[in-house]
Amino acid sequence: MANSPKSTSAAPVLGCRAISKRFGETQALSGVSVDFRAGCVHSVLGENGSGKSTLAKAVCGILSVDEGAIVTTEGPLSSSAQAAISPRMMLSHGVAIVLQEVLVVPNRSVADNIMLGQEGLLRGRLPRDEKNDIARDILARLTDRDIPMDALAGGLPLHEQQLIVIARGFASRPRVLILDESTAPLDLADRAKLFKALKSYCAEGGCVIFVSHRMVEIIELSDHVHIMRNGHLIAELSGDEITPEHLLEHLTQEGADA
Amino acid sequence: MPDDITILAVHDLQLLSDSAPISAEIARGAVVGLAGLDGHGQAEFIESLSGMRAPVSGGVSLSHSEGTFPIRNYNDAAHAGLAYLPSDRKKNGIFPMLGVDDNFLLGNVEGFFTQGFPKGGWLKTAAVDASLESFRKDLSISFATPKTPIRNLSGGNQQKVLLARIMAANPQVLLLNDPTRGVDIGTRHALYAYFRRAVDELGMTIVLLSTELDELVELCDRVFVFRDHAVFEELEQNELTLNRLMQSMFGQSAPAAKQDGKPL
Amino acid sequence: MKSAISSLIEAKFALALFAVLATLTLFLTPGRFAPDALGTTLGLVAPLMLAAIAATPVILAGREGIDISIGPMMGLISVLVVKVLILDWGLTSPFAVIPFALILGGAIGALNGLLAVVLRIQPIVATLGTYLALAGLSTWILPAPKGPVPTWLTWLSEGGSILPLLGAAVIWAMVKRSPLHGNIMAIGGEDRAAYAAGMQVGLIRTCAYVLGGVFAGIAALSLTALLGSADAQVGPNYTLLAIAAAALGGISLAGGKGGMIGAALGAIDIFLIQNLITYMNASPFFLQIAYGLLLVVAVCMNSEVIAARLRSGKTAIGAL
Amino acid sequence: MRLKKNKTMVAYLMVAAIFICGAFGVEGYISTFSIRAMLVISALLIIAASGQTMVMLIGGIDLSIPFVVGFANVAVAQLSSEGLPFAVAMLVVLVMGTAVGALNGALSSALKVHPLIVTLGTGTALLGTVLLVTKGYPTGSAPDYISDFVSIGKSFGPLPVPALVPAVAALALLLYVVETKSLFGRRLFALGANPLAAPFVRVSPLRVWMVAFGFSAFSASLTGILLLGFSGAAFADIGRHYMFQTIAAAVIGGTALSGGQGGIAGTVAGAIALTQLNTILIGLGFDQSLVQAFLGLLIVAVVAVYGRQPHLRTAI
Repeated sequence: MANSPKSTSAAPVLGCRAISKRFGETQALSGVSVDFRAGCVHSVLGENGSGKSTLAKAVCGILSVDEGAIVTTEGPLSSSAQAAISPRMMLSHGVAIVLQEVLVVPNRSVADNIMLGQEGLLRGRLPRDEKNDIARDILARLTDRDIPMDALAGGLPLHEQQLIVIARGFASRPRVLILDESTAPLDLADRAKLFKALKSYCAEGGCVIFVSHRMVEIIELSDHVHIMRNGHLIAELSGDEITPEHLLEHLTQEGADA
Repeated sequence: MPDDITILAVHDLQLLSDSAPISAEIARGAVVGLAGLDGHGQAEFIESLSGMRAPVSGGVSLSHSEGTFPIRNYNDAAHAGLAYLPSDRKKNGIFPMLGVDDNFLLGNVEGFFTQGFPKGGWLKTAAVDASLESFRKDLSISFATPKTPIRNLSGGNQQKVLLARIMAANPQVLLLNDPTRGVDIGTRHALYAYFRRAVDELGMTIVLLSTELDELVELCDRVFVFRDHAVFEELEQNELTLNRLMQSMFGQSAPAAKQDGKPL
Repeated sequence: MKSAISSLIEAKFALALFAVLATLTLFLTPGRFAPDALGTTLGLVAPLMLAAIAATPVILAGREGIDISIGPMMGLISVLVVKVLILDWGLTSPFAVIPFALILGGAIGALNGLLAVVLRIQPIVATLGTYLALAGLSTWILPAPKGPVPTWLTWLSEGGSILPLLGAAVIWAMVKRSPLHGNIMAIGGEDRAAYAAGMQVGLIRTCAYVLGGVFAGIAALSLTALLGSADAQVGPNYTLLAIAAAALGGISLAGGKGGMIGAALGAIDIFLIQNLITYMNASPFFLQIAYGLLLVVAVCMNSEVIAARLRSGKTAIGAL
Repeated sequence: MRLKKNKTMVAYLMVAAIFICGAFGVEGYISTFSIRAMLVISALLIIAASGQTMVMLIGGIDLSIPFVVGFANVAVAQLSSEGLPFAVAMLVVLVMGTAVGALNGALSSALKVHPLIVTLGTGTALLGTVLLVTKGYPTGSAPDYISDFVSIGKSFGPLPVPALVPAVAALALLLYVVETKSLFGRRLFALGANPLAAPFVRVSPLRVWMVAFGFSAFSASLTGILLLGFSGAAFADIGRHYMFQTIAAAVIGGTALSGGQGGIAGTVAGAIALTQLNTILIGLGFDQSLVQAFLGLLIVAVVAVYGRQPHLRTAI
């Protein structure tokens, strides 16, 4: 619960300027502007369908936005860059995502899954032992479980697959790590260890965007909380303001209006 | 309010070969909740009730005015008067490129298609349109025309169409697997009101699995809390609070609370 | 080595079948395996093995990927090598012919990749279109079979028949030493994960088509060597055989599962059956029946449903 | 956008446009004989392609069609030449064909193996069996009533076309009604649109797959029998072109291989368009092989315009 009021002075490492996104008749995001800062855990809280996942997918490059701009440390992406946006492009700006759905490549080893995308297209294959060592180190930060590096990922239980997928997020050494509802299958011990890892990652200057609807986790982890409803960003709380009462107040108050 | 007549009976149902058997009797007109941390067996339990999953041992039966029906598979369940709303709307619910009407009409094959051998199996378009229209009003579903592909609707409206689908057969028991996931709060309250009306006015019985604890507290007469693929605790309405539910889900039972021993 | 062994285990059905067929062949027609006939034997089976290998990378890359234009592609390359390169331009040197065939194969593969990946046409429809286009083009260019071919090329179906196979093996070994193999298997297994992890899914998939085309180029040379001429009508027959061999070799059409060794083994199995049935003097139609049934049995034996049922002993979902 | 929504309409507009091009560009194109011939050829293709369409609606594909066409062609001739009344021979062949089709559906659905491989295997085996029995030299021919039914020169009542053409029109209409207005039709589309959701509305995938593949083999068998009347003598390879033409007709008509979209109405247009194009190109003096190449490119172009798959990012 140590919500030291981390400064808003830290430089933003990622942001959105008035972004909007529409799917058919659904306005998933409307005019969302937000800055994510180095060294902080930013949580995005909201009901299901409030636009949190869409926001996460927009800033990590999976979705392109209809209006507005994504801002990286090098300034706003140009409109041509925005049209051709991809997770690969955002990774080059240091943004990695752990998706809501637990996606492992079933017939590849644990190490291959953790190091997915870390090798080049035609060159730069890592020898197996080296790959296993790197992957093992990353995973050891997240869990005390001993998951064999050569096991096929598809045969593991869901919570171990989830840990592999989170480890994959760390593998590219991102400046910003997005976790989209990524804690559901984890048990309490793994969850505690993960939170510790996230905090130490922030202490080293990383930025975490934690998308969730679990209030308890958000209160434990966050420096800033962004509350969403119906595609709008309706409130932002920082430091000591992050209490169950405040959060509930914002969630329900706006709900009555909508 | 629940009657004292049992409509749905669960006999020594085992979800895993090494998990404790579950027995329960659900009264007509009851709203029974299923809670638990993800992966503790509540999802498998509601799937077993629906006949979609074969339990390791034991079984389920439905009793009403027309007799007692063992539920061995999903077809049995539908014939006996059970209706199941699956949890993952996108994966197991909608037919994305088909119209709202097509997504709706397979819910009541007996009512929307002619029956009997020589002329059976043809669509009664007028009956479908009338029924869909009445559900559109009842549930205030918003869509342009019945032919609009369902993927163009918002999540809440898609869920309402799926609810209309299972309500169309006028079932005795509704099995709802996380019915408000991905649904905005306004729609959510409309759905709660609709569930209440289904129980109070239509005399239905509801089994509700939910990951939203407030929903269980608000709607249920009784909640089964699952741990390790068995019922860890049954909470009655008078002891149903957010805290109590949460404690129970994490495995802390409150022995004092069980003392009243009120019959169902 | 270790990965070769695990590939063999994946192709368990093809391997078991191979053991049975090889034993029968050794007893009944030992001549096939006599040292001095081995080159010719290999020359007979090499085009099918290479066609199966050519069909494999695209299937491995997933998303219902399949290249049914492999057969006509072999046909067109063969036709262009003989008609244009050798007869019209008089270039008969292996240093002209071999690069020409490989580059042409890669280019046609790239075209298929463009249609399936960039234009996002379902692979089976896209390659059906190129199947018809390539087959039509070959027949138009060369309505009747034409030869001859240089002696070094015919030698590739006799004493030197191992060389095209070795060439394919060397290319595949290079692919396996590079990250490309892992990349193809990863996008074949779960392309959404790969995409979110920043992998160039489209480019990798296109590479798989190009790779398949290069193998088809080698297959075309092997086929031209065997025929001693170019024949536009022969190529298209290889498509279905190649896909059958790959399926027999345990390569799942769902992607991400299987390897070259399985495909090659599947092709050898088909050849051995053909050989045995010919030896027994049975009707060629019997071969057709055996081959059809074998294909159905093989694909059923490789079914995940059966594997899962054998593992768990019972089904989880109550059937309707 | 509009174009995407009404692929069937586009297919019919294409038919009209091609007809106009042909009328102006090819001499004799609008002669009675030419139109009659195109109608008969289209009608035969429509029968075979109607089965392919139904299979594609549930996300399958049937590669056994050319083999089943050949099987029916040879088997019905052989059986009738051995003394079986032609009508009985026809019945036997249709039942056998349908049974093999149902087996295709059952294996693919129950074992979750790709129908491409299964249909290829069963088709090959089926044709091999009949060739083994006839030793590759089938005898027998079609009775007059079958020849009259399909022959281009015959007429049906006041219509200047053989009975085949109105019969196929009726068949297509019946299939259209089944697709849109019957329980089976709705289940077909539901299963194609989302196979994982179908069991929850009590659609049995196994049963639907068996019926659809059974129908596909039935329609292929029927085509094979009718082709005997068209060509006179039995020929095992007679169905060769139907492998790709059935798929092409369905695809041009707007039926997606991924299932849940399209239907017989589009396939009728697709088959007519294909037949017209073939006639025009040959009329313009193109070599048969170039016509084939052109049709290949056409399929790609048509699908590139309105049948593209969604980008991967939409699946996440």
